[in-house]
Amino acid sequence: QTIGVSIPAATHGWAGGLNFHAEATKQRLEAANPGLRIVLLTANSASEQANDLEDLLAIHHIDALVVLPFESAPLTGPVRNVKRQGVFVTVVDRGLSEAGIEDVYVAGNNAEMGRVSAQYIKQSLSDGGDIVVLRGIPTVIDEQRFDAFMAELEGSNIKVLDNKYANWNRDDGFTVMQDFLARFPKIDAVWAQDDDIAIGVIQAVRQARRQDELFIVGGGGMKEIVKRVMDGDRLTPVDVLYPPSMIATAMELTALKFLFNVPISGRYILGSPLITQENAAEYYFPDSPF
Amino acid sequence: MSTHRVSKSFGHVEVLTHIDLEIHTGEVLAILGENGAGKSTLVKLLAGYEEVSAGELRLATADGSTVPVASWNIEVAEQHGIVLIHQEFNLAEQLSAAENIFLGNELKRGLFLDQERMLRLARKYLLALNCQVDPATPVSELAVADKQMVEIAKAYARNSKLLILDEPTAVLTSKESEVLFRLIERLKQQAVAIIYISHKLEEIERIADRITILRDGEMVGCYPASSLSTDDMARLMVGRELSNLFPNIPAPLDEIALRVVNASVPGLVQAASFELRRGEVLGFAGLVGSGRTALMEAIVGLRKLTASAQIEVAGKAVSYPNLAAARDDGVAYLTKDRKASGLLLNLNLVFNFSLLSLSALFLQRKYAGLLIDQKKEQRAFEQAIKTFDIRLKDSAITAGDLSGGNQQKLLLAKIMAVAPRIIIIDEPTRGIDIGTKSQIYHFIAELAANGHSIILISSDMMEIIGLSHRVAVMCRGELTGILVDDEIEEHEIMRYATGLKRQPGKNNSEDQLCA
Amino acid sequence: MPEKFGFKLDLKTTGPFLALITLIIIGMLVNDAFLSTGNLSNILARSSFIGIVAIGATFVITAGGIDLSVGAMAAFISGCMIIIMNSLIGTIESSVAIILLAIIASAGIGALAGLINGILTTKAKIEAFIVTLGTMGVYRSLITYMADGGTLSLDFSIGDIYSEVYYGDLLGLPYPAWVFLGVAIIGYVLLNKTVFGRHCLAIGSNEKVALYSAIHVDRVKTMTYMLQGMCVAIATIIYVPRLGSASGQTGILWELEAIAAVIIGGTVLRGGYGRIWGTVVGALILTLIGNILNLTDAISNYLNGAVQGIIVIAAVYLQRGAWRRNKQ
Amino acid sequence: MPEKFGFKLDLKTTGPFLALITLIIIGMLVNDAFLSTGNLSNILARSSFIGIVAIGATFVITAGGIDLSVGAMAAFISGCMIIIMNSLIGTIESSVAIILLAIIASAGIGALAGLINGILTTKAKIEAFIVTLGTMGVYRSLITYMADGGTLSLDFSIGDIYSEVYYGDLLGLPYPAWVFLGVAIIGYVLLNKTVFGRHCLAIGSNEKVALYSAIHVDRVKTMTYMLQGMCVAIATIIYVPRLGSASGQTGILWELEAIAAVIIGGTVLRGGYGRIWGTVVGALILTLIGNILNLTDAISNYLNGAVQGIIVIAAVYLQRGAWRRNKQ
Ligand SMILES: Nc1ncnc2c1ncn2[C@@H]1O[C@H](COP(=O)(O)OP(=O)(O)OP(=O)(O)O)[C@@H](O)[C@H]1O
Ligand SMILES: Nc1ncnc2c1ncn2[C@@H]1O[C@H](COP(=O)(O)OP(=O)(O)OP(=O)(O)O)[C@@H](O)[C@H]1O
Ligand SMILES: [Mg+2]
Ligand SMILES: [Mg+2]
Repeated sequence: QTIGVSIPAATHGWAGGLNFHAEATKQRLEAANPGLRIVLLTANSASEQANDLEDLLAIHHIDALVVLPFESAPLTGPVRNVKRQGVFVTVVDRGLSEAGIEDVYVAGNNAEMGRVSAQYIKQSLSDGGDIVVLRGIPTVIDEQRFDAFMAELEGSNIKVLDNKYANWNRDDGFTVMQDFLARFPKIDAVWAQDDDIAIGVIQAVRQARRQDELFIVGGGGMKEIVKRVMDGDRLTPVDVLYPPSMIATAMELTALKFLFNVPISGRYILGSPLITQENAAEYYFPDSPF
Repeated sequence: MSTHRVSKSFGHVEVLTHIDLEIHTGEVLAILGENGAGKSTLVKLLAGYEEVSAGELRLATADGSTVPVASWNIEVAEQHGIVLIHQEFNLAEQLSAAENIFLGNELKRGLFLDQERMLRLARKYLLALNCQVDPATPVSELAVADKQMVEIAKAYARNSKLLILDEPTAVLTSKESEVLFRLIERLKQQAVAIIYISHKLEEIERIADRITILRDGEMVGCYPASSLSTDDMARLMVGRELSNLFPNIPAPLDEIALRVVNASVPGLVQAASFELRRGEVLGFAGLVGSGRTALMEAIVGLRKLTASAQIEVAGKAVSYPNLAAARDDGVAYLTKDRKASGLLLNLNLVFNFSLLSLSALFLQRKYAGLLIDQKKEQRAFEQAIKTFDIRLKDSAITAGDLSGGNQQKLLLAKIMAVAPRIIIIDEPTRGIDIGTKSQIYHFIAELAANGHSIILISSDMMEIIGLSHRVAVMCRGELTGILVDDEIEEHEIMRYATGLKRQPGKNNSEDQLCA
Repeated sequence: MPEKFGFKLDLKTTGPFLALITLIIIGMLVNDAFLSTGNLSNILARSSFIGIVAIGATFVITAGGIDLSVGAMAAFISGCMIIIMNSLIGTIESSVAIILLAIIASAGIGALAGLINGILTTKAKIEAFIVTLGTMGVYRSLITYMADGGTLSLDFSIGDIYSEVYYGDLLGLPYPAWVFLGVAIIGYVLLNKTVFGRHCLAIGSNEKVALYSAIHVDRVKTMTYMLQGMCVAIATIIYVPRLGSASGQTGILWELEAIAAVIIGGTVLRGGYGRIWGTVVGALILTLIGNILNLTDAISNYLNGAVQGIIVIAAVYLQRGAWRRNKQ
Repeated sequence: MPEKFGFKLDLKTTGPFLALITLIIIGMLVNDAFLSTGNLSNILARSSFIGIVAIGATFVITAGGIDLSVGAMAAFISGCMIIIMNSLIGTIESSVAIILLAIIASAGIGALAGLINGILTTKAKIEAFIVTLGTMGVYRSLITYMADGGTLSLDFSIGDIYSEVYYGDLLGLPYPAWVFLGVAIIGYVLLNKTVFGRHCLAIGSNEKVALYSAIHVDRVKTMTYMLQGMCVAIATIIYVPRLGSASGQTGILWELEAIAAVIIGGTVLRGGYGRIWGTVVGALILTLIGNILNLTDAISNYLNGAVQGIIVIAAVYLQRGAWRRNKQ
């Protein structure tokens, strides 16, 4: 039995976590099940991932596919092609733009992530306040998070001063935040959306010595940030989970289906819980790279 | 230094066979030979630019005997004081004259460059050569002749023991050459050995102590200079008697082929006016930088003319926006700088040959319709090889590997391939051997006789005098006079060229025509 | 002696092929499935994008220019095509007609984009590197803007029909491979058999000589950029049916891949020497490397890039025959 | 005549400054905060990375080469430094000593990486574009591998001390700006006042001439790559204390930015003409554009890239004075 796993390459922190969990799960599953072969391929772009899917079919003759699409729309067709060859398909995180292709869907909830972040900010700044938003890379994921975040804030007296792309990248987070700090004398909170960005934001805020006037909400569940939450850092009181370990869940589910013929199908949506000082220990994995 | 049975091959073509040569201190050894005889290749071997294929190089030791040198390359040669002035320019265009003069040999003060001293010395070296250029000027902005002077200065600055000059005077006027000869005299007295290559036989006669003659890669012999007349030299080189150098050209027709009125190029040429008849050879004389090239380039659309200029070709007013327009109208221009603007040195000969004619409208059916008919192109090229006597041992080489004179012939063939009615040739015989020169002169005569019109720019006074019906002279951007009949004589031309004399009415518009 | 000379010449043109064959042998050794028709036709279809773009780049580079905007341009043209097709759905009945219209529009946009690059380089006299770096930013932004930060998707009703262009085949060869072949043949004829190609070579070799040879230097250079634009358009035309969408991430780094394919193929980056068949082989080599890495999971995914880098260097080393030259 | 000539020369060197001043005026108009000392010192500190890398690139490009590996090399060296520092924590008492050791190692690795690029280009005679594209892949992969796909983080105990190097200032100017200035001065002297610089220019201008002038062409070229490597190392030394981390994302696209800075500054991509102060200004211009875009929300986020692209083209157009030349 061969399971093909196709995911984006480790080009930023969260994807690095994804790769780590995928590789670890592959080792674990293969060790435990001698008959099972898992081929793990990583791609740097949507079209490279489409190539990988073709190769998994043509060369590795996979029986099942676990795919975390680089982008939803462009990979819909290629995944459909795989499905048409009778392969069992598990889609992770980013839903395809056409319903009914996948057998199993395991995903975080981007909209919920935005919503939970907004709720926390609303609640913390009950008297209203000014916030800035640092976004990811212009993609659907970012759109979903951002739109839900803005929708949730609607009607509140929280004002979004500006939003800029920080490309899920520490350096850009740092630079954009430096400029926000130079531009806005009063910022009450920052939604960094992603923990890599948050790391950059923290440094910029500390450089400007304004750590006492604002707080930062990141996202993902990177160990550094979770640790800070756990330690009760005022600057990062919470984090919002978006676990890269969802790939492990998906691979395990798919393996179960094959090894024990457990009837598995449907949608497994992982929530995006708020990580607070109280529950942080549950989400802290010091050995993970993310 | 000496060579012993030295041979050189490129691929399977042997271009030098068993050459024995001896060079002594304080003498000038001239090397003579037709284009492609292997002169440049031989001196490149001596200077370590190329590796010897067979035979050996020997160096003189203190006790007067010679020892073979095992590994010979540019650096070793340089250490032994051997300096070559390459036939083709050997300067970095973006660097200044001074920077080029000291390139690879920079003067330092501590860790840093001593720029002031280098500038000062460079100016001194250049002045010693009577060259007025500012040593801080980038070489790319210098005129061809000045570039050559910079090269000579570069060699001079190196305190060489053996100085090799490969056709140094090809781009120089007689006056500038004279400066060089005086320099050579001085070096001789300082016990510097000199190898001198030139196609100008009078020069050889004047400065050489011994003459080695090469023919087709082989030694013809080595003679004391006093034993050979220029005619002997020519005969030994070419292997046959030469007929008269300058052919007779029939008188031009009355029909005016080209009329230029008030042509000015900002900063370079002021209000030049002249006309050219069918079947006429109009010489253009002047000192280096007198603006002849600028004027012609402007006429054919390579430079901008001022609005006041009027040009008529065959009675029709024209104004060429670019060279292609001029070419399609039957006006062609042969550049004097074959390396910078004449040939694509890294491409093959056929491509170079057909480059200008390929897209000419009236030639399209010949070999360049929708697709290039490469067979016809090849045939046209082979025809041109014969017509222009381009000597090559291997037609697969690139233009850059052609000998200097053969490059010039290829350039001429390239221009002639468009069959122009009016041909402007700028320094056409630069670096051409005496035999071929005569061929080219006959060729020009034939063109004129067939009703073509020719403008001949040349720094070779004999050439101008020998070929032209009339001679226009320019001085510092002004056309100072158009000489006819008996006026065409060296001293008279020089008087106009230096501005000592000018014809009345010249350079103040219309009334000057047909003086 | 004579043999050596002949051999050296040979190596210049056969070099890329040698590297290609070496890679194919490696592929065969690593996995039997490599030679399956399915895999081979995948490779051919895949390499066609970069290959077609690289054929355009061969002209630009041969004429002494460079174009960094091709990847962003591909994304932008994809976006335009999708918007055009989606918006025509109501108005025109036939899907095929809509697709044809979009294809024509695509070629036009490509030519126009190339024209802009060309004019900025030749008339405004700005370095090609800067011009195309700038237009790269512009096209990337425009597609992001058009997609509202997300992805533009082709309507399924058309997508299903259009996808035949990528997935269909003729005589066992996928359509994209046919298109690639066609573009390569046209490119070959254009570069080697026409006046235009000659002029590209001349300009890349020495612009001043070209000027003195009555060549319309600016016009020819602009035309190479237009040709590049149209090649990008053709690549887009077969790219859109594959993934049916366009976003700010489409075609990322195609510029580097295309230039790499051109240089691997033996064309000289400084201009004056171009080889279309070399470029085709270069594109195949690049695609093959990706494919071979997918044949095995012996190498950590993290190191894919390293292996890729080393193979590219090795391939060029092999084909340049530097080791031979150094020995003599 | 003489005046015209003088003016042309002037424009060539003052051009980049004109563009810079224009941008500064735009910045002032866009937002008052632009001129705050905080913002200005941010800009200076930020531009120092690209600036220092670009100074190295000025040498490589002046000598006719190109180096695409600098961004990946920066990431790799950052990673090495962090690993070295983290692993020394137990063994050496003083944090300052550890940091100094890492700095020395960084310079060594940079020089070595440059040496490899240089040798592959000069000895193996592989095009610089291919060599450095290859090593770019290699270094990117290595850092990803070293970080296990994630991020390497500097231990806090050292990070807190080291961070002074980025965040500290002297006479009101942040340290990175001082380093930038220092590297620029050294670079200027090296390029304009030493034999080495002269030889770089000569090689870029005409390699054959340089060879015939008995210049050690291969050695000088290799040294430009080593210099580039060391500049990358210096940039890394002030980069690491900023965020105390390194990942596969570090230094992405620095190569294009560095080359752009060099060309904006007036250095010619084909080699033979280099201007260190131009490069400094080029780096400042690039940083300024990003900063100005962050200071306003007048422009849709999606279009940032477009504005950036247009400004870069306009800046070069302005400084080349093409409009003047065209007029005459
Ligand atoms: N690199 C090369 N490869 C192949 N052939 C070459 C190469 N260099 C020179 N040749 C050939 O060697 C022959 C001798 O050339 P060389 O330049 O020595 O002639 P020359 O005597 O200097 O002629 P000229 O008077 O025209 O300068 C020519 O046929 C030339 O084409
Ligand atoms: N692009 C340029 N920049 C600066 N000076 C130039 C440029 N082009 C030409 N010149 C100068 O203009 C003057 C006229 O040049 P031109 O080549 O027309 O003289 P010429 O009389 O034809 O020279 P020759 O006698 O060598 O054929 C020369 O001093 C030359 O150095
Ligand atoms: Mg892959
Ligand atoms: Mg010669």
